[in-house]
Amino acid sequence: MDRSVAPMKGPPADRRGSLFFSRSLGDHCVHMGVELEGLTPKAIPGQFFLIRERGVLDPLLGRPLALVASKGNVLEFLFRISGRGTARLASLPPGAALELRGPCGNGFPEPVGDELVLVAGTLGIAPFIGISSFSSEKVRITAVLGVPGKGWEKFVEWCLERFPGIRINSDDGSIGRHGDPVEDTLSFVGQGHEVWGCGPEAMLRGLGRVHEKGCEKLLVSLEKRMACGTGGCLGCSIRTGSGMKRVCVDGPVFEWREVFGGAHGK
Amino acid sequence: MDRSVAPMKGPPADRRGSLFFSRSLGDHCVHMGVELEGLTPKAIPGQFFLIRERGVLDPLLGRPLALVASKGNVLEFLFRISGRGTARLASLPPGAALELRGPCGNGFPEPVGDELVLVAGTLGIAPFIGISSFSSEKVRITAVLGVPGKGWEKFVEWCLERFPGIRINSDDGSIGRHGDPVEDTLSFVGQGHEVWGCGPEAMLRGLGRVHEKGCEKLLVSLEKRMACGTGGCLGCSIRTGSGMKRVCVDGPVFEWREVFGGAHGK
Amino acid sequence: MESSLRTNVGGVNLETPVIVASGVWPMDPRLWPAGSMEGVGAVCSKGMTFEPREGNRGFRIMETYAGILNSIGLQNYGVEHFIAKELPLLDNSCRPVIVNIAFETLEDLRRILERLKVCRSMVGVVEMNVSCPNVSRGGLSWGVHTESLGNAVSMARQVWEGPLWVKLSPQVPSMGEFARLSQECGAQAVVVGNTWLGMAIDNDLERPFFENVFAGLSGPAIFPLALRAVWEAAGAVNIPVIGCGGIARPGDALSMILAGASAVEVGTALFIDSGLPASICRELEANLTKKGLASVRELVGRARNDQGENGEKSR
Amino acid sequence: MESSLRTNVGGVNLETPVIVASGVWPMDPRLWPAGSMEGVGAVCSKGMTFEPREGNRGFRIMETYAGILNSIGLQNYGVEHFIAKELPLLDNSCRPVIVNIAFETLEDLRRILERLKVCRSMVGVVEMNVSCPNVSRGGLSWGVHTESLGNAVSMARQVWEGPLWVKLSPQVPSMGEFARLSQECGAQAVVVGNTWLGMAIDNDLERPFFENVFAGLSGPAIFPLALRAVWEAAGAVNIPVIGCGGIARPGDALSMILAGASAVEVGTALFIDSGLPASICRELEANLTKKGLASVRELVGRARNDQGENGEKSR
Ligand SMILES: Cc1cc2nc3c(=O)[nH]c(=O)nc-3n(C[C@H](O)[C@H](O)[C@H](O)COP(=O)(O)OP(=O)(O)OC[C@H]3O[C@@H](n4cnc5c(N)ncnc54)[C@H](O)[C@@H]3O)c2cc1C
Ligand SMILES: Cc1cc2nc3c(=O)[nH]c(=O)nc-3n(C[C@H](O)[C@H](O)[C@H](O)COP(=O)(O)OP(=O)(O)OC[C@H]3O[C@@H](n4cnc5c(N)ncnc54)[C@H](O)[C@@H]3O)c2cc1C
Ligand SMILES: Cc1cc2nc3c(=O)[nH]c(=O)nc-3n(C[C@H](O)[C@H](O)[C@H](O)COP(=O)(O)O)c2cc1C
Ligand SMILES: Cc1cc2nc3c(=O)[nH]c(=O)nc-3n(C[C@H](O)[C@H](O)[C@H](O)COP(=O)(O)O)c2cc1C
Ligand code: FES
Ligand code: FES
Repeated sequence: MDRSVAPMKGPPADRRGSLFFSRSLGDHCVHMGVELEGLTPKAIPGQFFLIRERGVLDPLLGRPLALVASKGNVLEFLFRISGRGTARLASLPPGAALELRGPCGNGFPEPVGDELVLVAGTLGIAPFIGISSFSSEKVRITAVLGVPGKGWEKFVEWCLERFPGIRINSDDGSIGRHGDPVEDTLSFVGQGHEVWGCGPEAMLRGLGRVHEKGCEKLLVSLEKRMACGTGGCLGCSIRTGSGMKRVCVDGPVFEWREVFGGAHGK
Repeated sequence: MDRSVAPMKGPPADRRGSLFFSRSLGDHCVHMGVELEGLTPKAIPGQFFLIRERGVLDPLLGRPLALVASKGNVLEFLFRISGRGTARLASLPPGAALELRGPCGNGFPEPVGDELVLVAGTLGIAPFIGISSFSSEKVRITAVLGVPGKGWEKFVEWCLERFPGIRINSDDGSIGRHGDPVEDTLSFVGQGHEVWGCGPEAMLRGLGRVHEKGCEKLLVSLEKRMACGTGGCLGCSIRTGSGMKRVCVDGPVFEWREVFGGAHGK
Repeated sequence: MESSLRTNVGGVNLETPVIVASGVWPMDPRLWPAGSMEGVGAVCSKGMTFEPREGNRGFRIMETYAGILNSIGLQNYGVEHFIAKELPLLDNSCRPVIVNIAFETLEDLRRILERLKVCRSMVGVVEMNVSCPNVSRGGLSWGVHTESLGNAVSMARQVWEGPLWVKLSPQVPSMGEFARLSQECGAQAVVVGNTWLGMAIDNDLERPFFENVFAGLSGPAIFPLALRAVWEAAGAVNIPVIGCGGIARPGDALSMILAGASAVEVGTALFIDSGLPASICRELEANLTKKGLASVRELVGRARNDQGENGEKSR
Repeated sequence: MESSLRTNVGGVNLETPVIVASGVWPMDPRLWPAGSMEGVGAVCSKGMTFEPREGNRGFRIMETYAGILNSIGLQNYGVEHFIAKELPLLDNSCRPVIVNIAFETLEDLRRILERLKVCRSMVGVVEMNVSCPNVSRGGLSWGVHTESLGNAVSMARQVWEGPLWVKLSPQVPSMGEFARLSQECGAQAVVVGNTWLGMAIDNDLERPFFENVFAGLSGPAIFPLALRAVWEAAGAVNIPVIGCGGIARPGDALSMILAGASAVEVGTALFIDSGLPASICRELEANLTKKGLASVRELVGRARNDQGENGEKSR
C-alpha cells in the first residue's frame, strides 16, 4: 500500500480471486492472502473489501474486511473468526474461488500533523497495518493495541513484527500491560497528537476522552452490517450530527465528534 | 473394492471427507478422490454415494455418484460435469470439505454365469470399474463403451487402462468403432452371456434387444433425481412391473424386464 | 431426574421436542441411516390417503437455492396397507407415531379415521395435512379457506378421539386466524406449517418443470418465513404450536421454540444431515444449562416477553 | 436494426427488460460500481415518502440461507429533496427512472403525486409500493386487502397521468385477484412482487432480531415463490407483469419471462454480482438467436403454451 500513488477513489468493482494463503494466528484469527485475476486496484488504508466465496449462494453476503496490504496481485487481510462466514473463510483450502467487491469506503486521509497515534482493539489493527510505511517519513507513529490476553500471543507477535514499538495491553494482564488501550492512550497523548481508532464500539466511544487531553483530531473506523457496500441498501446507516450517513461510502472512517459527539446517538 | 469381503448391506451413514485429488479427463469429465474421516465403509460395485460440499447450503443436495474404487480411506469417483453441482465439484481445490452419504443402493449381485458383458454409455462406466477385479477369477468380462467421440480421448484412455480389452464405440467414429455400444453388444452376445448396462435411459432401453439374442440375465443401473438417498422422500420413484420402486434403495440396479419390460412404463 | 427435553405436546408425550416431518424419512426403520434417530422424539408417517396412490409422473424433486421443490403427489399404499404393514414397523421404533393423513373429500377423511380406530394404540397422533386439494372446491387446498378448514377439522374431531393435530398450509391470508380456527374446531396442536407454493420452469423445453406446474418449496430457504408464521400462530392460540419449515441448524430449532413453538419438525435438512435431531437436542440442553432452566418447556415463547435477558425493553 | 431486447412495458420504453429494483442501488450514479449499469434498462429509485424518514433503528440487514432479511424502514429524504437532488442525478443516467413511492395515508399519496407532476418529464414511471402500512387500517399493509388496494390505486390513477405501476405485496391471499384489481383500477403494469414477510430471533438476547419484529425476505431463497406468483398474476391480467424476487442467475430472468413477465427487476443479487444485468441480457440474446426470434417480446409467456418446444403436449 503505497501512499505516494494517487489513491483510487472511484467506485468499487466486483473482482474474481482465489485464496492464495491462509495462516492461523492463534485460535480465533487468520491472516489471509487473496490472489486477484486482472488488475490490482489501488486502495488506501481504511478502505475495505466485501469478500465471499464464489459459486455458492449460501453464505450469501460478502464479509467486509479492511485491506491490510497488497503485494503484486495478492491482497492481504486479517480477520477474526466470529461467525459462520468467517469460520467458513478460515476453513477454505488454498485455491478456493473467491469474489471481492472493493475497494470500498473512504479510508483514512493523510494525517494533518506529524504525531499519529493508532489505537486498535484486537482486529482493529487491520486497517492500520498499511500505515506503518509512514514511520519512515515525517510522521511519527505510536501504535496501541488491546487484546483479551491468553490465546492471543501469536496475534500479538504478528503485530509486533509490523509495529516493533507497539504498546500492548491485555484485559487479563497476561500479555503486555494489564489494562485497556484507551487508558494506555490517555496516559501519553496530548496536544499535537492525531488519534485514529478502530475496534469495538465501546472502545471507540471511550476514546473520545483524548479530546480532554488536548488532541484535536480523532478519527474512528466503524463497523456495521452491510449488504451492498456501495451506498444503495441503507443497511449500514447511522445517525450522525450531520444527518444519516452510510458507513460503506460516507465512512467507514468518521470524525469521532460526528458520530459520538452529539445527542443523536449512533 | 474387494468382492471377497462381505458387502456392507446396512443403511448408509453420513460421513465427513475432503477432496484428496481431482484430475480432469478431458473437458467434461473428472476423476476424483475423497479422503474420509473415520472408518472406510465396505461397498460393492453399483452402490453409490450422495456427495456435497460441507458447510454450504447452496448447492443443497448431494449428487449421486457411483463408487469407482476405494483405496485405504480414499474413495474414488468419476463424474461428468453436467450442471451446477458437478461444475462446482470439479472446481474445488484439494482439501475442500465434503460430505458423503452412503454407501447407498443395492449394487450389482454376483454374476450367475461366467461370461459377463458390461455395457456403458460414457460415465456409465463408473460402477463397472470395481468389477475389473473379477477378470482374474472365473468370470470372463467383456466391456463395451460408447462415447460421443472427439474430446473424449483422455477419458477413453483412462478406461482402457482399467479394461485393457474394452470395445470402444463413438458416435462420430473418431475413436474406436463408429456406432453405438448397443449395436456393438448385439454383434457378439448370445446365450450364456449375462449383460449389465449403465448409461442414458435410451441406451438402456435399447439394450433389451440382447434378450432376443438369447441372453437371459440383463441388469441395468438407473439414474433418477434424488433427495434423501435412503428411501424416504419418494423423489426417485419409478413405476415397474412389480409396483412403485425407489431407485435409491430398491435399485439403482434392476432387472431390465422389471423396469422396461411391461406396459407400465418407467 | 426427568430428562430436561421431555415434554407433552398436544396429547402425546415426547422424549424430545424434535419430530421427523412427514414425507422425508423411510417408513421402514431398517432403512434409517445409522445414528439418525438419536434425539428424535417422534416420527411422522408419509401422507396417507384412503386409496393407494402412485403419485405424480415426471420429475418429483428439483433443487432450488438453499431449498427444494417437491411434487411427489402423495404416493402411498393407502390406509389398509398402512395399518397392516407400515404402522407396525413404525410402532416398533418405540416412539410415538404421528400419522399424517391426506384427503380429497370429507368422506375420505371419515373413512381413514374410522379405519385408524382399529389400531388406536399404535397411533400416537393424527396429523391432518390440509394442504391437499379439496375436490369439492375445484381443487383448492382445504387449508386456505376458513369454511373448508373448519368443516374438515370439526369432522375429524367428531370421528377421532385420540390426539389430533392440524398441519396448516402457509398459503393462508392470516396464519393466526387459521390457527385459531383449528383450535376452535378441536385441534390439540397446530403444525406451522407445510411447504410453500413455488414453481420452476424448464427453460429448454419452455414449460413448467413439474407436471402439476406448482410444487412445494421446503428447506433452509424458507426458514425465515416459517419462523414468522410460527410467531403469528403462537400469538393467536392456547394450544401448542409445532414449528416446521426450513430448520437447518440447531439454532434454528431454538429460534422456533423461543418464538413460541412447543416442538419442531425437521424435514429437508435430514437429506443432508441425518445427525441434525441429535445436534438440536444437544443445543437445547446446553441452552438450558446456560440459563439454569430445568425443562425445554420453559424455553417456549421466551422471545415473546417484553423484557430481554438483561431486563431491557425489547427493541 | 432494432435491438432485440428493446421493449415497451406499461407505458415506458426500455432498451432492455432488466430493471434495478427499488432500494438496493445508490441513487447517486457516481456510486455505481464500474460496469454495473451495462444491460440495465431502467432504475427504480429508493422508496420515497412525503416527509423525510430516518428509517428503523437497530439492525437493518440480516443474512439468511441464500437470502437476506431487511428492515430499512423507508429511510429517505422526502419528496422535496428527491425532486431537487436525487431525481436530476438519476435522470442523468439516460434511462427511464421508475419512481418508487410509499405512503401511509391516501392524503400522502395524493400529495406525493401532485409534487411529482412538476417534474413529470423526469419521471419515467410511478411505481406504487403497496407493502407499506396503511395507518387507517391499524398498520396492515395497503396491498393485502382488496378495499385499501383498490382505493389507493384508483386515487393514484386520478392524480397521476403518467405511467403507473403497482408493486404488489406477496402477502396476498391470491396473487391473480390482486393483480386483476390493480389492472381494473388503472395500473398499467404490476410488479410481482416485493419482499416476503419473515423474521429472525436473536437467540442470545431472546428477542426478535429486528426492532419491528418482522422483516422482508429477499434474494435467491425466494425465487421459486416469486416465479409462482408471476405465473399466477400473468394468467390473470392483460397488462404487463414485471417479475421481481430472487433472480440470481441469468436463467432465472429467462424463467420469469417464459412464465409471463414482460420485464424483470433484480435486487438482492446485485449485492453479490453487479454484472448480473449484463449477463441476463447476454442470456436473453443467446436464447433469441437459438430460437430464431427477433424480439424478447416473443419470449414472454412461452412456457404457458400448451405445446412444448417439440410439439408435445405439456406435461
Ligand atoms: C468496514 C469494515 C471493516 C472491517 N474489517 C475487519 C477486519 O479487517 N478484520 C476483521 O476481523 N473484521 C473486520 N470487520 C468485521 C467483520 O466484517 C465481521 O466480523 C464479519 O462480517 C463477521 O462475519 P461472520 O460471518 O463471522 O459473522 P456472522 O454472524 O455469520 O455474520 C452474519 C452477517 O452479519 C455481518 N456481521 C456480523 N458481525 C459484523 C461486524 N462486526 N461488522 C460488520 N458486519 C458484521 C456479516 O458480515 C454477515 O453479513 C470489518 C467490518 C467493517 C464494517
Ligand atoms: C445411482 C446414481 C449413480 C450415478 N453415478 C454417476 C457417476 O458415477 N458419474 C456421473 O458422472 N454421474 C452419475 N450419476 C448422475 C449424476 O448424479 C448427475 O449427473 C448429477 O447429479 C448432476 O448434477 P449437476 O449438479 O451436474 O446437475 P444439476 O442439473 O445442477 O442438478 C440439479 C439436481 O438434479 C439432479 N440430477 C441432475 N441430473 C441427474 C441425473 N442424471 N441423475 C441423477 N440426478 C440428477 C442433481 O443431483 C441435483 O439434485 C449417477 C446418478 C445416480 C442416480
Ligand atoms: C419430499 C417431501 C415429501 C413430503 N411429503 C409430505 C406429506 O406426505 N405430508 C405432509 O404433511 N407434508 C409433507 N412434506 C412436507 C414436510 O413434512 C415439511 O412440512 C416441509 O417440507 C417443511 O419442512 P422442511 O423445510 O424442514 O422440509 C413433504 C416434504 C418433502 C420435502
Ligand atoms: C435493502 C432493501 C431495500 C428495499 N427497499 C425497497 C423500497 O424502498 N421500496 C420497494 O418497493 N422495495 C424495496 N425493496 C424490495 C426490492 O425492491 C425487491 O422487490 C425485493 O428485494 C425482491 O427482489 P430481490 O429478491 O431481487 O431482492 C428493498 C429490498 C431490499 C433488500
Ligand atoms: S452496505 Fe448498503 S448502503 Fe452501506
Ligand atoms: S432419493 Fe429419496 S426415496 Fe430415493
